[in-house]
Amino acid sequence: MATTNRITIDPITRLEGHGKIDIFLDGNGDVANSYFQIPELRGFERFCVGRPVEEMPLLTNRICGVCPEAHHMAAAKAADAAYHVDPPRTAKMLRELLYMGFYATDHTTHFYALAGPDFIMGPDAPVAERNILGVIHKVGLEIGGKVIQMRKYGHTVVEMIGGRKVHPATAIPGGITKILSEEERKQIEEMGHWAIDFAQFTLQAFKDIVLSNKTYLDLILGDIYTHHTYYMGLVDANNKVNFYDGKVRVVDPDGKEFVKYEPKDYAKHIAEHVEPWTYLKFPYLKNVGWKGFVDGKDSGVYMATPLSRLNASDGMATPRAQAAYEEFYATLGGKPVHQRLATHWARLIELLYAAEHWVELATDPEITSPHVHTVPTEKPTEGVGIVEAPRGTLTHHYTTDERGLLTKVNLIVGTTNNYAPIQMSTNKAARHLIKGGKATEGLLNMVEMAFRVYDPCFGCATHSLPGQMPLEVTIHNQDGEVTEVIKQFID
Amino acid sequence: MSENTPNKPKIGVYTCHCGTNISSMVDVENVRDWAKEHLGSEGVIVSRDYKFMCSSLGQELIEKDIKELGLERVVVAACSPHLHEKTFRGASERAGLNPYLTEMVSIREQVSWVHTDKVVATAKAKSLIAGTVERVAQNAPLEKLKVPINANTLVVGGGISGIQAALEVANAGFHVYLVEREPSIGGHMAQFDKTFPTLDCSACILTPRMVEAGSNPNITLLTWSEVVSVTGFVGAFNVTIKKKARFVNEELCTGCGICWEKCPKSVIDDVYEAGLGYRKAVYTPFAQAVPKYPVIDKPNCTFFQKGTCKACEKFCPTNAIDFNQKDEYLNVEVGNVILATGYDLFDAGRVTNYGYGRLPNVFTSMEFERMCNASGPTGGEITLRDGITKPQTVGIIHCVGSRDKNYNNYCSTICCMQSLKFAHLVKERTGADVYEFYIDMRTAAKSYDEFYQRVLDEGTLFVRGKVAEVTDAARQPHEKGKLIVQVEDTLIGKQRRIPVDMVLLSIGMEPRADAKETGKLFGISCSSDGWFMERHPKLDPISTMTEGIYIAGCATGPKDIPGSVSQGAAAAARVLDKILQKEVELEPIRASVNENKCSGCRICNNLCPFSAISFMPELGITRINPALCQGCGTCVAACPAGAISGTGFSNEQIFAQIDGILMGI
Amino acid sequence: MSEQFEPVIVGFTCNWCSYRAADTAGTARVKYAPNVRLIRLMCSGRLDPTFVMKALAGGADGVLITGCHPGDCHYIEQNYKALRRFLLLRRTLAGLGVEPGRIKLIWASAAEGLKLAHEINQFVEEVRALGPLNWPKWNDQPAEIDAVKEVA
Amino acid sequence: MSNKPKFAMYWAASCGGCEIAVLNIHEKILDVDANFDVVFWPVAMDAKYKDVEEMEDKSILLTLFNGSMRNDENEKIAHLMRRKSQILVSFGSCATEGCVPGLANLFPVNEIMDVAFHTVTTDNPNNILPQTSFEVPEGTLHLPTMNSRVKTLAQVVDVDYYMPGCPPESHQIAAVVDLVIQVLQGKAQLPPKGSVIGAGNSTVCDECPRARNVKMIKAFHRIQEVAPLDPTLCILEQGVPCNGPATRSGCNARCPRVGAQCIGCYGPAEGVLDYGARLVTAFASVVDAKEPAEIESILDGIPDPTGQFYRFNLADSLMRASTSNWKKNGH
Repeated sequence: MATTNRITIDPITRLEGHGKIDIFLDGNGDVANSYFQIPELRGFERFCVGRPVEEMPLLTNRICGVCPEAHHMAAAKAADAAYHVDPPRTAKMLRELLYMGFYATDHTTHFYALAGPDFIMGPDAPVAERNILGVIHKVGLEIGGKVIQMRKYGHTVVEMIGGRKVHPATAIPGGITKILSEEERKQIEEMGHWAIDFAQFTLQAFKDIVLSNKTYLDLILGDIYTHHTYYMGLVDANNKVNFYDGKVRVVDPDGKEFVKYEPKDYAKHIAEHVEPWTYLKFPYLKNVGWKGFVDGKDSGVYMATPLSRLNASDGMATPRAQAAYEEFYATLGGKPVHQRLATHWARLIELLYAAEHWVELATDPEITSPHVHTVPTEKPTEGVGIVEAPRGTLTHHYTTDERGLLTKVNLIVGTTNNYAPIQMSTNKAARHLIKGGKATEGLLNMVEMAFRVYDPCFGCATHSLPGQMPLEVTIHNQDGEVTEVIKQFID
Repeated sequence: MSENTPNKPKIGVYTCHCGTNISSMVDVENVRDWAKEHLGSEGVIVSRDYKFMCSSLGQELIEKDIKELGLERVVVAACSPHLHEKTFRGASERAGLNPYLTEMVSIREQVSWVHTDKVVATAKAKSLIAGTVERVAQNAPLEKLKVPINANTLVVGGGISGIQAALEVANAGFHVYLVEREPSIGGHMAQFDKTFPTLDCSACILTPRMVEAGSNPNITLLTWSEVVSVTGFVGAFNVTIKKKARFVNEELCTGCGICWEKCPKSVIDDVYEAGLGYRKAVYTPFAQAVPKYPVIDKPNCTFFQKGTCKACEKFCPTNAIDFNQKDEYLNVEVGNVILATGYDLFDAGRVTNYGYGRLPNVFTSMEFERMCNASGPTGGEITLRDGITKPQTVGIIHCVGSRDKNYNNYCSTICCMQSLKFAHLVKERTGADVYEFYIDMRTAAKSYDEFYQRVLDEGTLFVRGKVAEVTDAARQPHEKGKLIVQVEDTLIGKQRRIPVDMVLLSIGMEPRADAKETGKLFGISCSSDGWFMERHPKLDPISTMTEGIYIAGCATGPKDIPGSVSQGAAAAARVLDKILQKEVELEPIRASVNENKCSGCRICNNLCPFSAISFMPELGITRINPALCQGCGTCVAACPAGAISGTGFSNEQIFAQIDGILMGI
Repeated sequence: MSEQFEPVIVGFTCNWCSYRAADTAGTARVKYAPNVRLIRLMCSGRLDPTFVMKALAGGADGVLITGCHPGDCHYIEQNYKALRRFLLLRRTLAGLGVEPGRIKLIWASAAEGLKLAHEINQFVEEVRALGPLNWPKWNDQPAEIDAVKEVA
Repeated sequence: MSNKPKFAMYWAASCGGCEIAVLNIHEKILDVDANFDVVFWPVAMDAKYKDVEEMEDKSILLTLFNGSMRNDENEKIAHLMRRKSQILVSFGSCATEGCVPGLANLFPVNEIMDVAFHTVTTDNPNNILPQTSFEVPEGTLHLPTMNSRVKTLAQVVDVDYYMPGCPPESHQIAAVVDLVIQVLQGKAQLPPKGSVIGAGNSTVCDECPRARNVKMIKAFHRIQEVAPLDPTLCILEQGVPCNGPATRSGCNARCPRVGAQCIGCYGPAEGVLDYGARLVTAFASVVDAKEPAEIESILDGIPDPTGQFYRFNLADSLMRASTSNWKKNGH
């Protein structure tokens, strides 16, 4: 192996401009530093100014086609707040029901199509097999069918309530435009029961395949994938995980509550750091401060993922999910869990919660009530809306003139929260794995796994692109000739 | 001849010098060469100029090129299309090219006549031509629409002009509805005593025509009536006429006159007698009225006001009086309309310094006409207000309300002759001295000036100057009890005070107070002075911009009797021409819906004032009735789906024209 | 004269009133500014906002729209429809940075040649005061085809 | 590699919704797999840019290209895919008309940057902005350059077909997939170049079940002022500006069916030159007033006409961008 002074882990999508990593090596070919760049910006904060606030649920949908539902909800809540209007209970439930359908779909997709392969096929399996088809072959077509079914069901709920599978259209200031019919409700309830079974089955599969496998367990608990940071998540009145509503709770690396704030106060607690080499900002805890890309109590870096949501809460609001929650911490040695790979497990617990809550909402007697909107009576001013996107706490903050036209917009989107941790994880994995300028496919996959736990959605983050990010490692010798090219996936 | 550019139609550009009208301000040769060079790529294969394109030689030039060069489009840069579009489209048609593939560019009215810098004007002409060249390439061949003509005609206004028009049409064997607002036809002419310059008795020459009109089987006479609504279009107008209640049954009434003899209520006659005389509450305006049936003047009728009387009813030998009569609404279908709605007289009271209404012995021309009339209030005696005293001196003031920027800028054309007529009558009947106060004498018509000479010879005194004031404030003894006319005699350059016993104000003509409303009703417009507007002031003075609507008489501007009569006849000739063609050709400028693209959104449904647009519920689309569509294009511009297209002014044509006009920029 | 800015203005006139007003002005030899190039429509109601945008995007500094006086429309009331469109169009263009003063709607009857000339002179001065619009000619595809080679 | 015709799907500046919409054709995906050799599809498979570059020109039969042209790299790929593809489809609203991010053309690009990096939560005392080329201690880092304005795909390369929608509805995608497969099997003909596929040629009202009458509006309302709307009656008639009348059909009027106004994501109808102009004229046509003052006060009910009419279409409109965008960008 030739020694090199620079490795560019470069998405094939480089020319799409969807994120790339530069790893710089020192003289010994050890990692000197690494940079994760986000090369695009679409400027919603600017061009939404002047638009009517009620359009934000529709406009900000277009930030991300992977999680438009999250933006739709955050925007609607921010607009409610701007108008000082409290939607009727039914409206809130319909929004949340739509959101559960979305969560179930999104988490399923991630686990089976994106993360699953690593565990089900194994980190060393050839790239060709490490994909959804490989998974289906291994666990059986019947399950592959279930996975597709789950995605279909989730989207059906989104479409029924939101009007469209992608970019829903019904949430407005003061409520929602859709009134649910009894037939629709029945159908949604049935699909919900199926979803619960599916979620439980998936958790079981995870235990059977992953937790029972010593290698994987060691991997999960290994230091490479461990960071001691703050954790953020939305919690309800009982500090249980909530995706749609509640207060933002942050726990410190020891698991103690650091702060719990109302959405409207977010700016007192969150600030964003700027680096000139990327189009994306690095959020951090204002009251701890920015100390760079480092771990620990003194660094304002925090994480906002399924794992952080579990860490930041006291449990799940539904029985089956609560049981899984307890098992989770029992197995991994108590709260908080710092091992990033455990995020996959946490995600499945959230999947179960989403399915359970789905049924709870679908069976609420008021869900089909025609009272789905409260007409705002006050002049609009300013409002903040926060929901949990699958990839992190999503904050929309609007200021309007008296006609409700936006004068200021601030967005802190899911993945952005995790930009610093992602940068740190890459760096750490690289430092561990790349020595003497040696990079192999296997080790590269290990680096890749460091990313994947965050399920980084650069559609949101960069307002650029979501989904998978194929990687390519080019290894140059000192004369700059390419000696080896390794291509792989990162999502 | 440059070669034709592929996939562009072969276009010929013809630029007119119009003598020097265009060429003096537009470098025509330069334009010609430029068109050949710079528009060759746009399809122009020939560009010519000619002294008078509209001349037969000019037209032949085009026809020749169409035939020999196979031109597919023609652009003529000359005067306004409103003048010669027909001419040049006709020429194309003769040469076998669809007329609608020929367009005009107005480089005379819009360029040479209104600009002062030849370079700039030439540049503008080029840009307009470029626009039309691009546009014409997008023109599609069109066929004129033909609609049958209803042979019935509506004539509005029963003055001499309307009567003439009605008779001409009726005598040709076609039916006419003659609508008059007053109880009788006759109009102003019926009020006059004599007519200038012949001094015929006005009534004597008018009455026969009135009777003729009243008795002609082809004329339905609708007096005491008004048009209230008009829909449809040339060939097929639908007109609603309000027949005001006469309270006299026309079937039974013999016009014997007993009712007005017996009627106890006298009313000052402001209309026919110009306020000098009286009539009864049941009346015919004058003895020779046509029709002979009286009307009951409801506001002044004792029965209607107090609930008792009914004298007329009691004495009527034929029980023709019917107090329960109601207004009737008639619906008639006509193919053409002639508007001869006449004029109003200027209100002399507005010129306060002439003292009309304040100084008793100041009279208006119409008052004087009635005074002279044997059947008038004074039985033809010319007297002061007291009705006895004969005037020794009479002053006649011209241009009252006319040629005066405080009132009307225009000349009423008849006042000079009318004043001369008055001078003659005064001399003839009283021997009084007569002064004519004039600004200019305008006696420009057949044997008018001779009459002027005659009045001069009769010894009438002419003072050239605009009268400043008429007053009874005497300064010298000889002015006592007189009206003093204060005037600057511009011929001797002196201020003069001329004491007279009687002053006659020669008041001018004004458009009818409701001319604008009438115009709206029939869809025609009025000039800034308020007279109905001609299609062309010189070449088409009796047509309007609205097909099938013609105008005649003083409704189009001040005129004397011969003028009004000829216009009535001319309008009738136009109508007859239309009727005899049996069908009328309409410009094929119409909108149509592409039913595959129409979504039935119904945005356009409220846009058509001609109700050409209708929604087809079963099909969920909208359709346009081409017979009703007038081609305004409002729906074309409104359709959010771009499903409506309009011939003649299509998007493609206008887009191309915009591109062409801005080509150089 | 030569150094001052000469705005290019496209005018849309109705066939019955304002176009004939231009004829009237011509026949009366009324002199007015040469900056306006008229396009004849049958009625101001035919005015499609697209025409105005095309003119402005195509290099015009201003657009004049003329119709019959309210209530005087040859087609009874279509000029009101033109008025509504004009008002909404002006708001929309303002959002794109086009000063409201660059598009003007005026009423001129066939008889008002003088008025039309006066209005044209006034509008030319107003647009002159606003200065050139110079909307960019968006060099789409064709101009960028070379880029292909560069990429290749 | 098999000798099946090659298929590619690519995203430029987009949100990923188009990819999700394609995945949502579910089982139809298998037809694609059965009939095509999927050579390039970043979201679904390991995409090898170099392989694409090494392909023969025109060797890809069909490329669905979504996303707008926000920076120089987007354009480079657009040119590459054009070269390599026989049929290039402008897929979705971003590629076809700029979509919502096209509203960025209302502002100068540097302002977009300034605002994004000076929000209330941004800690940026030294005014740091991203640099296209930046020296870090270890070396130089590069970022792509943003275009001065958002462009559509067709403004950058020659496009064969257009498929509108944000995102295109899955049933329409499935229909197009079917069509192409039928063409491959010689059972169908391709539509003429430049056609819009996967959509209707009328407007949304055509597919909208709501009852419509002659429209006369005395006041426009914003949806939150009047919701919930009468579910049986035309939304515009209820005073809420609905873009349906001017927006191309094909989505089956999904939004109106759930009580929301159409926001216009399918763009203009067949043959329309400027989408916004159609809405200006449509909305003005239903205003029931004659006095300028009254008309103006009714129009006040549409607080953001420019945004309302060009929400998805600005980058493809006649004007393309606002003066503040292009003047600052040195035109």
